[in-house]
Amino acid sequence: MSIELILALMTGAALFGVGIYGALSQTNLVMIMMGVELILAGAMVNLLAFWRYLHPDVAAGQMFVLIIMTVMALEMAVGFGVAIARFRAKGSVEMEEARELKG
Amino acid sequence: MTTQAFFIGFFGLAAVWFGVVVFRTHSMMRSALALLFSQTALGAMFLGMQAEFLGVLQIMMMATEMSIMAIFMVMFMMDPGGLGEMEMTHQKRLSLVAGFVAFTGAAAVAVLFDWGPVVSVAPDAAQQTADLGLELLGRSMLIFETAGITILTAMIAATAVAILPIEAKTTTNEY
Amino acid sequence: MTSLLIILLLLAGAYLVAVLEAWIANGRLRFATPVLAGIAMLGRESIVPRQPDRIFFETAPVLLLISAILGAMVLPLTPDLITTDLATGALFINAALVYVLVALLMAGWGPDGAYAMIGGWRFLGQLIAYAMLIVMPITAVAMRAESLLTTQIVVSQAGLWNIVYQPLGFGLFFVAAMALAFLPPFDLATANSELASGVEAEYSGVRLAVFRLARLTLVMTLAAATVVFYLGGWQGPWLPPWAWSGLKILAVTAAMLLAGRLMPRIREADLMAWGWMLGIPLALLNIFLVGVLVLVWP
Amino acid sequence: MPAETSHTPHHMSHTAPVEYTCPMHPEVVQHKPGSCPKCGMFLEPREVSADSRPDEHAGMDHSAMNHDDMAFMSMIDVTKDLPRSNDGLPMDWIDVPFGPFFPGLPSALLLILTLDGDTVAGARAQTLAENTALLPDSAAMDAEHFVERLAKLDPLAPLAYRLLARRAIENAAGVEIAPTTARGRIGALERERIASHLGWLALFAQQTGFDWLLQRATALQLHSQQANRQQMLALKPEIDRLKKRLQRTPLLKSRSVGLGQLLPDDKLRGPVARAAGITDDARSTDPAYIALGFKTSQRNTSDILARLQVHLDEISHSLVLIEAAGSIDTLPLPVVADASGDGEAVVETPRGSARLQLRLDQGRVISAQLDTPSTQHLSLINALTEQQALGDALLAVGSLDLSPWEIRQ
Repeated sequence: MSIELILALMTGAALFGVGIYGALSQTNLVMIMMGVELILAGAMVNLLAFWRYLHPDVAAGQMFVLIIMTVMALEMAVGFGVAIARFRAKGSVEMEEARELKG
Repeated sequence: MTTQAFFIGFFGLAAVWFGVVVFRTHSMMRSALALLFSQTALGAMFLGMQAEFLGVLQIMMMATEMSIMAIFMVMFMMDPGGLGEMEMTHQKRLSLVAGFVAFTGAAAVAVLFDWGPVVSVAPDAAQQTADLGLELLGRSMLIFETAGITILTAMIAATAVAILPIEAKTTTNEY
Repeated sequence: MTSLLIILLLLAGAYLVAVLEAWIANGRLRFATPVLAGIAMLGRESIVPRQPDRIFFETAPVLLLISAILGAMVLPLTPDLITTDLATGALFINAALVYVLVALLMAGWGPDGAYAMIGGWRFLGQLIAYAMLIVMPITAVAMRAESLLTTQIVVSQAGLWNIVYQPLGFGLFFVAAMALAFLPPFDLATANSELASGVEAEYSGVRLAVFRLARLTLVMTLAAATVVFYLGGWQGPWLPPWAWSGLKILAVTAAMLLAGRLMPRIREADLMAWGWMLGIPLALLNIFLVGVLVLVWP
Repeated sequence: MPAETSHTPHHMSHTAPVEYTCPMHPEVVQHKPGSCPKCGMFLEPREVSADSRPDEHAGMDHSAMNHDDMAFMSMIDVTKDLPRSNDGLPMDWIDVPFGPFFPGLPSALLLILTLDGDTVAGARAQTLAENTALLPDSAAMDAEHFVERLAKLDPLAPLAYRLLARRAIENAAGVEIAPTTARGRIGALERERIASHLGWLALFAQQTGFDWLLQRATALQLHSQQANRQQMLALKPEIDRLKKRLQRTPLLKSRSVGLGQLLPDDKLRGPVARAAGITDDARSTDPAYIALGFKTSQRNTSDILARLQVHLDEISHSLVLIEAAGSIDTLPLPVVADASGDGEAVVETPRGSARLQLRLDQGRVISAQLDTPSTQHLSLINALTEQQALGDALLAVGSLDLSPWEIRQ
C-alpha cells in the first residue's frame, strides 16, 4: 500500500461522486454534460494511478487514459450536436421540459 | 516520495474543489471555467504522478474543450451571468445521496482492497512517450484507429444533426 | 537561476518588441518611448467597469502573461539556456499557449461590455480553428527530430533547417502563430475600428499595462518558437549561439509585426473558412510529406 | 384562459387587482411596477385571481407541469419570444452604439447596431453634427455672408460648397463667368476631390487596420489639401505607385468583393452611384468640364471594391483635369450687388452631386434649399448592414463616405 495511490484513488472517487451528483441534479443538458465530464475525469485518475503504481511498465495503461480523453471529446461533440438541434426546435435544453415533451 | 504525495494531494483537492464549484456557482461562465480548472488541476496531478505526456495533453485538450463548453453554456442558459441566482436543479436529495454513495463505495474499495505491491519507480518521460507511441501504433493500433474513426464519425454526425435543415429555413417555426 | 534569467530576457525582449513595433509603425527609433508609455500607464487610474465579474476581470491579464512566460520556458536559447528541457517540450508549449484563449475569454466576459464580449467570442472561434495549425506543423517537426525535446528538435536541423525541409509547415505555423498572438491582420479580437479594442476595451491603467506586456511577451514567445522549430535555433556560423538566437528571434518578430501593416484585416468568415477548409488539409498534407521524407531520406 | 392576459397587460380589465412579480423570483410580489430587488429585472404584471395563488404556468400548453417548486421557470417560455437568428437559434439581441467618436467611423456619426452575435440584425444612424444655424432657410443675409456660411457647413468639403453657393448666386444674378475662371474653379474642385478621396482611402485603411495605406493616404491627403498646381502634378507618380501597390495587396479582394452591395437606386450619388453603374455626375453636363475632356469612371458591381476602384480612378482623372485646367482658383467672393432672381446650381462635390436652390433679392439671399448626397445615403444604412458580419457592416457604412456635417434630417 502507498499513500500516493490511496490519495489518487480518493480523488478519483470524489470526482466520481461530484460528477454523479451533478449529472443527476442538474436540469440543463450542458450542465449534465459537465457532470459526465467529471465522472470520466474520475475514471481517468484511477486508470492513471493504477498504471503508475501497479504497472508502470505497461504502456497500455496510459493508452486507456488517452481513449478516455477521446471519449470526453466525443461526448462533447455529440452532446452539443443534440443540444443545438433541440435548442433550435424547442428553444430549450432543459431536461425538465424534455421529459415533459417526450410522449 | 512525500513531495509526490503532497502534489497529488494538493492538486487532487484542487480538482475536487473546482469540481464542486461547477455546481455551486450561478454564473455559467464561472461554471465552465471551474470545470476547466478542475481538469487542469488533474493534469497537474498527472504530472505529479510522472505521466508527463498525459498530463500535458490533459492540460492542453481541456482548455479548448471547456472553452467551447463555455460558449454553449452562455448560449443555452436563461441567465448566463448568474445575476438572478436561479435554482437550476431538481431531485436534489436523491442526487446528493447517489453522489455520496458513489463516493463512499469507490473510496471504500480504494482503501479496503489490497492493491498489492506498489512499484515506486516509473520509466522516465522520454521512455514513456516512446513506449506509448509504440503501443498505440503497435499492439493497440486497432483500438486507437477505432477510436479515431469513431470520433470522426461522431463529429460528422453531430455536425449533421446540428446544422439547420434546409426545409426548416422556409417553414416557420410551428411551436 | 536559469528561469530567472529567461524571464529577464523575456522582459528585455518584450521591451525590444515594443521599440520595434513603434519603429515599424511610425518610422522613428525611440528607445525610451515604451518605458515612458508603461510608466504613464501605471500612473493612470485603473478603472473597473460597472458590473464586472471581478475574478475574471482581474485574472485575465495575469493569466495571459503567465501562459506566455510558461510557453517560453521550454524553448532553448542556447544548448544550456533553457529552463526545463521537458521530454514533452513541443507539446507543452501548445498546452501553455492554449491558455491565451482562456485568458481572452475571461477578459471578454469579465468586464460586462458588448465590445469586449464580442471580441472574446471571436477569439474563441479564431483559436479553435488555428490551434490545430499550431499543433499539426509541430507534429511534423517532431517527426523529423524523432523527439518532443525542443533541444533535440534544434539539433535535428543541423544539416538543413526546417524552413527548407518543410516550408509548408513553416508557412502554416507562422500564420497560426500570428493568429494566436492576435496580431494584425488577425487582430479580430482587439480590432480597433470594429470593436474599439475589443477585449482590451475595458482595461485601463495597471491592468492594461499588464495586458500589453503579456501581449508583447506572447509575440516574443511565438517568435522564439518559430526560431526553435523552423530556423535552426541557436545554430549558425561565426557568432555565439545566444547571439544567433537573439538575432533570429528579433528578425521573426519584425516579420510578424510588419506583415500585418501591409494588408487589410482578414474577414472573420474568411479566417474560419481558410483555417478549416484550407489550413487543416494542408497541415495533414505536410505531415504526410514529412513522413515520406523521413522514411526516404533519413 | 387566464394566463393569456398575464402577458398582455394592456388588455387587462381595470377592475381586476393586479400585482407585479419578477419572472425569475416568484416570491417577489409588489403592488406597483418596478424592478426586482434581487436581480433588477422588470416586474411583470399579473392578475390576482380569487381562488388561489395563480400558477405561473397556467394556460401554457404544458399546464400539466405543475411544480411545487415555485422557482422552476420554463426556458421554452423565456425563449419563445426571442428573435430568431438566421441560423434558426433563438437568441438575445443587443443594441450596441458605435460612435459618435468611434475609431472606424466618421466622427459625429452615431450608429446604433442591433447585434445578433457578431451579425448585424438592424441599424439606426443619425448625425450629431447637424447644425441648422448654418443654413437658415428663411432668414435673409447678404450674398457674401451666405457663401461663407455654406462653405463652413461641411468642413470636409468647404470648397465644393463655396463653389455651389457662388454658382447659385451667379445663376440667380445672371452673371456670366469667363472660361478661364471656370477652369480655375475646376482646378480647385478637383483638388478638393483628390484630397477627399484620399480621405476615403484613409478611412478604408483605418477600418481594415491597413496601416501602410493609412499612413500613405493621410500623408498624401495633407499634402494635397493646400497644394498648388505644380505640387499637385508632382503627386502623380506617388499616386500611381499607390494604385499599383493596392492591386497587389493580399486580402484586399477578399475584404471588399461582393460586400456592401447596393441595388441601383435613385438615392445613390457620386462615387457610390458610379460604382453601381449609374451615370450620375453633374460634371458630365458641364460644358467647361466637357471642354477639358472629362469622362466618368464607372464600375458595375456596386460593392466595396468597385467603390475603391472608382475612387482611385477619379483621383487619377482629377489630376488629369487639373493639368488641363491650367490653374487652381482661390474662389474670391462674388460681387452681385443689387441683383435679384431665382437661382439653382448643381455641383459634383466629392461625395456626389449637391443641389442648391435660392432666391436672391437686392443682393440678399432670402431663401435657400440644399440637397446633399450624405442625406440621401444615410437612409441606405439599414439595407446595407442587415445580416452582415459586424466588420463588413462597418466597412460598408464607411464606404458610403458619409459626411455627418452635411446631413440634413
